[in-house]
Amino acid sequence: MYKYIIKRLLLLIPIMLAVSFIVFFITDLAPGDVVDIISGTEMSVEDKEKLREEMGLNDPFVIRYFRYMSGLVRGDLGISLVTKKDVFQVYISRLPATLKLATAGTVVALSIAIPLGITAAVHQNSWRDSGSMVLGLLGLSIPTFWLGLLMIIIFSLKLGWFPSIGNEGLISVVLPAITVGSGQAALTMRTTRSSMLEVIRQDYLRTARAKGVSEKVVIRKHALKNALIPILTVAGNQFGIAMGGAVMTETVFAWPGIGRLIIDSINNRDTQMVTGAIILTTMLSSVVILLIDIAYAFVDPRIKARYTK
Amino acid sequence: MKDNDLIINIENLIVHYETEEGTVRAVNGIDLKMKKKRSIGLVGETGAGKTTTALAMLRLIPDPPGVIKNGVIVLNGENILDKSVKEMENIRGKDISMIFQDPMTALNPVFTVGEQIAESIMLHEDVSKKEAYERAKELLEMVGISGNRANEYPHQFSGGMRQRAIIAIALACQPKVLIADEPTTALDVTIQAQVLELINDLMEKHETALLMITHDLGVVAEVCDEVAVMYAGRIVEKGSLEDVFNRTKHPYTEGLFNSLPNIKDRKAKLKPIPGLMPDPTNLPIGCAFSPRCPYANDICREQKPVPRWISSTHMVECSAYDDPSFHIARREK
Amino acid sequence: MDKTNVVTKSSVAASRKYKKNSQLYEIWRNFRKNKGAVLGLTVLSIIIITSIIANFVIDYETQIIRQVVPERLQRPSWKHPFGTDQYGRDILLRILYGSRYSLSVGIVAVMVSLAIGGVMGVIAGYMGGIIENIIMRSCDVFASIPALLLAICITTAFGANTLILMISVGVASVPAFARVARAAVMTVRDNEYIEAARAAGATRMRIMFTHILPNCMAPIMVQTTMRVGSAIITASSLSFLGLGVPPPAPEWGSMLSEGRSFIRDYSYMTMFPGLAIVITVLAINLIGDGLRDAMDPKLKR
Amino acid sequence: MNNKKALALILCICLTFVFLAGCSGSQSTGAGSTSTGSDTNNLETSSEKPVTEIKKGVIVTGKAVDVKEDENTVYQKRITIAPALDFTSMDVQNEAGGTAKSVFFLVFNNLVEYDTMNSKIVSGLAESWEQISDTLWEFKLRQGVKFHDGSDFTAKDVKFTIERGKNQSAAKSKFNTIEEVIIVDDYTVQLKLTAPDNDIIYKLCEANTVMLSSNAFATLPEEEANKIGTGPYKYNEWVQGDYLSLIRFDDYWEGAKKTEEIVIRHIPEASSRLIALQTGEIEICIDPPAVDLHYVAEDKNLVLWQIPSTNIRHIILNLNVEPFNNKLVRQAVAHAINREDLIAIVYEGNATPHYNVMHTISEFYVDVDCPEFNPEKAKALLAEAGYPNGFKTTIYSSSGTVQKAVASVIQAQLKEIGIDVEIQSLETATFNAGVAPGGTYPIAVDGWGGHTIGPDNALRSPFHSDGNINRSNIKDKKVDEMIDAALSTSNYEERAKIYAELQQYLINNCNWIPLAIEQINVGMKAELQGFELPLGLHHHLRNIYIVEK
Repeated sequence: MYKYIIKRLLLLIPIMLAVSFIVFFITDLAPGDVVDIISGTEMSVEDKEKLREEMGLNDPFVIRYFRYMSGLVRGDLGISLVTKKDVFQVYISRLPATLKLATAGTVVALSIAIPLGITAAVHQNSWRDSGSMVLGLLGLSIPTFWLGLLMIIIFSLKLGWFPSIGNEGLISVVLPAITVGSGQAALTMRTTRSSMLEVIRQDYLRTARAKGVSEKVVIRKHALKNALIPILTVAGNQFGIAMGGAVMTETVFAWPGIGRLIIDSINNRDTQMVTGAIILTTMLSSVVILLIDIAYAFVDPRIKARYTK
Repeated sequence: MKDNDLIINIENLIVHYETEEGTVRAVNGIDLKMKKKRSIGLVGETGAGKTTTALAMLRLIPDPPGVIKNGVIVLNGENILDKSVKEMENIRGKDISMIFQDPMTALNPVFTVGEQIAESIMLHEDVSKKEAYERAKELLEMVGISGNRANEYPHQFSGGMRQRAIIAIALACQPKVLIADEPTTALDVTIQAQVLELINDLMEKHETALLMITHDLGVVAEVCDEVAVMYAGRIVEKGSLEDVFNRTKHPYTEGLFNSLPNIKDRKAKLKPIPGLMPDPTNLPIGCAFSPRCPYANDICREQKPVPRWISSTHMVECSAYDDPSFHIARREK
Repeated sequence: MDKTNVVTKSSVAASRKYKKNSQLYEIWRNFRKNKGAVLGLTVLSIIIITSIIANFVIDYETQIIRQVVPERLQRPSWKHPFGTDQYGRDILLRILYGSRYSLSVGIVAVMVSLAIGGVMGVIAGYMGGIIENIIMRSCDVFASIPALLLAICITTAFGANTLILMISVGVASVPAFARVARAAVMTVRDNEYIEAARAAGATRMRIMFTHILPNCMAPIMVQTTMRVGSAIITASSLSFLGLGVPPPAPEWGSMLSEGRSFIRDYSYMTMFPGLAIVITVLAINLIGDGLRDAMDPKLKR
Repeated sequence: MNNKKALALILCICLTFVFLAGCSGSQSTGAGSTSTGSDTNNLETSSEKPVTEIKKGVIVTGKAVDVKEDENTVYQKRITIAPALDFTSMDVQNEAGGTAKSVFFLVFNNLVEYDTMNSKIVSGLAESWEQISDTLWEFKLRQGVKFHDGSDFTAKDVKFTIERGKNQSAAKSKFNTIEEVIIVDDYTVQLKLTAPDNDIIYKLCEANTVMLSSNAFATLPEEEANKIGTGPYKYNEWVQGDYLSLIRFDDYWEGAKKTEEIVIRHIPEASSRLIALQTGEIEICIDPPAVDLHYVAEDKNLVLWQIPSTNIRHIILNLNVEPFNNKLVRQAVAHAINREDLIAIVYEGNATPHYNVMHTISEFYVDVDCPEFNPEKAKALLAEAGYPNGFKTTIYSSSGTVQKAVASVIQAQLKEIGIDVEIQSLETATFNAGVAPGGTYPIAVDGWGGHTIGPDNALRSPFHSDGNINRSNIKDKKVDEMIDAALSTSNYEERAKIYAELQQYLINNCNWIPLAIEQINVGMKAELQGFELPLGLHHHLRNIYIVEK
């Protein structure tokens, strides 16, 4: 088992290097640079050039990239060009909010997707099937910020049940989680449905029924545990995506997440922060996906056998 | 001949599957009686409705599209077709239980064998989880597998061992009736014999009634006291082992025996039954076997044959016997 | 001996029935069984038809982009069934006319990702070995970059016009396509008929594109329909960030994002474009699901 | 039968949406269709809240609650403010962002400060000051002023701040006319200028010219030293992109303030910002959505300030780009613009049309005759210039909602006279890079608020040949001479005459077409006391407090 984990972690390093190169290159490719942002209207043209010189922005791309890499190899992600704060510190300060939202979002997604997916599979091709599919797909089809704004207006302004902004305590994560989760629910639901459809025909369910097990338990316990692996894979991927991708929700709910940090840094052409944040996010989501892979062994003994052999 | 050891009485059972392509008439009115410690062999080609009959006894026919149109299945005095879902759940596994054909897929791969046996016990007797697990170990010993393998997973068992585990599950709560749906077809011959012998011993010990569903006449000869031959959803011949094997009456049963290789006469040509099983969505009028029956006459092709009792135990459903002098080629032994 | 020919006649009839059931007809028959999918198809065809008709019936200059200040921000009324936006333009006409933008963005973007991702996936799946590793690892790298970031960088680098928007949205989902294509090819690659073709001396390219590609069209097709929906959503998110289709084009995503600061008093301004996106994406996804069920043999009842 | 059910299900889903969105909008008793009148405040306030114009153009709807204070009143511990732009950096002599400047005003002091309520310069760390000669100013410093690190404020801090500021990007343009800082004694300092600079006193009360602690820069790393000031509040905690917390500096030289903590919370979405004010999660909301101002106006426990901003919204015509090097074409564009419609659409009527390059708050502002809205004349001019059936061009704007809306309106209005305009709305960095002097953008939507640092900066930066933001690339010797002359003459009337002539000349040149003076809208809780007018984009929030009981 550990040999497998080490191999997967080692594989992460080349991916990190590749990601850092591509992100550094793309952010650098975009027109304008960080001096255009921080100079505002009060700096003369010569001052801007002098500032660019100081920040080494005029050096050719290759030198700047190697300067960045020399820091990266030592684990130093450098400082943000705009706020002069250490990239790693800023990332860590924004990480708890993102993890909280990603987890809550995935929980919401699963709690919508799994029941809907099961009903759709159990009543295949009936109206319940397409009905639950429609409900599930609604989440994917509704633009996030529209749903977010509606949630705020109804549940925090009109009814006052939840705070509309910020990240204090658990109740503040409810509305953003529903907004993020309903978006993710569609994909998880479709995977649940297809993997349940495959499991439903298996003989061991008939054996269970012949033992006198009630239909509900046959589906919830016997069938679901077998169908769990594809669901876990999708949930894992979506957790990774939610880490960096919940920009819309974070903007509408003023949620201090990584998504907005990345988008703001791109707008500010803060290449240090953008590259650093994306590398860390990629690492974190790969670790999460690796944990999910390991979790397979606990769900399906046949997979565990493959590791130990 | 009602006596106290009659456990199950099936009368005029009709089961249809309503699909887009048409109504599949799987079972068209069968009668069957099962008595304590007695085993009946239900024989017939695939698609004759054997499994459907078994599933009907457990009310496990998938409701869309399957429908039990008619008939009665009486289990210790009550018609189980009227039972509620809850009551059926108590019956399954306690009064009637079933073994399936392919052991490789009949066990849940993500639960240990012990857990799957214990589950059956806990469902029907309120015992603690630990106690049930101990009982499961005993059951494994009973079917010839060492108890401490209870915490292993199905993929760690061979085919034969899995079938034994399944038998252990089925007999966990000493059911009155055990239905075995082609339990040995997927196993190779040596294991097949061990499993059949195991079933026989357990039948004796627990005085359970056995319904052995198979298309293998050899298995029937070895295990069953009585035989019922099914064709296109009807029992065409029923009787004791001697009645059916030695005093075969129905042309279809004769066809079955003719398609068996004769060990003594190596050079004998096999005489398979010509044609195909009739399409269950539009069964021929008259006797369902008439298109393939060498003795079929006009009456057979127009009228449904009526069941006729040759002796107190031997029944055959074939209009050819209206003519008393009629007999089939297979001579009585 | 009429018995024997009775038997042969019924079997002949049966086989004729099956010849007609070519694979496409079989898929259609299953597809028709899925209620949602049929509904999706009807809704989508209505939308496509309206977008074609709108092209002739509505005049772009006067009715879509002309600003009429006195008619600003009017609630839905008989004169303007969907109300007017902050420039006084009729929202219903803009939605009807705008359907072409959203649909074309969705379809072209998916074609882009199909072309790049699909081909990469097939090559990776079939070639195996180092080539597969390189392609799949680079897909992992691309997948780890948030799709929106990719789209933003390409859009800002090359300027925000509709074509660039479509390409950047397409490029963002290339990794997903590559993975699906590879998985589909892997399942097909080990079948006997591929060995047979190879044994018959067919070149790698011939095998790849004549034998393998048609057989794994099913999952790729399904992935395509799914992606059209999310492509439209990504395009509307880009408009939210100010990088979408440039005004005054009535693309639903930009109408939505322009109307967002009016959401409290003039919610109809965001609601109708939002609903239009929801219904279109819903229809496309339902069709996608229907296709997947129809094509996936295991899922047939 | 199943099909009907599926259809019914989907219909009911759509209906729930209509209901959800409907009820979110139903509460609107608000503005309905706005009249195109150009009065600055067209909010029909149904509630009986008073509407007062406390200063020229500044309209306050509602009133702060009356409070009685004595020694045992309890003040609310924390006040949360949500500005439109995020706080970006603590680098006080380099950072030019609006929110950052508001924070610097809380954490630091200037030698002299601008009292926005009475619009005059008042004493800051300098108790008194006088102009000894054209190029020599003397400041008497206040005694007993402490920095946050406990060190005393003396003349050497003034010398250190100015000398360091000379090569810091934002502070440089304010200190560049100071040749030398002479320390007379610990609490007296003289500034020797390179040339007469009438605006120096304005420059010294700007956010980037606040006094730093030389002791802090000697002992701490630059990033920490930048945090040390003499102001009423100290930096407490900063989670970038989430909130910045400032806590009270107890031995502030004017006496500790009443509010213990001020939090600047970043809420990027305007609608969410306003809702947070209505739900009470924040105390002050800056720039709520223009269309939702009536929510603040009608809410009895909220107060709305509508303040004319120092920012003039305008469009730039690039003289380096065909056909805008032709003056007739530029004048045609000027005649095509209908400012009333633009304000109705972009600002819901909450802005005032503006016809001059100078801002009304400047003392040298004069009324000029600006090309009036006359499409026919515009077409005639175009024909005369050789473009009878117009031409195609592109208008660039940043991705802000106001800028994009202005671009859309200009596009439509120019279309009326035959000029086909394509819109490119880009993010800030790309826009700034493209529009910088020497850029190639034919038309650009821009805003200029340099008037707070005196009249010279107001005109030099955008119009002098080597002005910092000469984005229309004007290279006019006559204009350069006038700008330099106005700066150096010490005679007030002479200076006024030059500026008047310059304004009329620039307006005729039409390279920089003014459109409107925007409004800074601030919603706040009625309980909030001590709110003051902002100077330009940065707010004066030192004296805000709320009485709890």
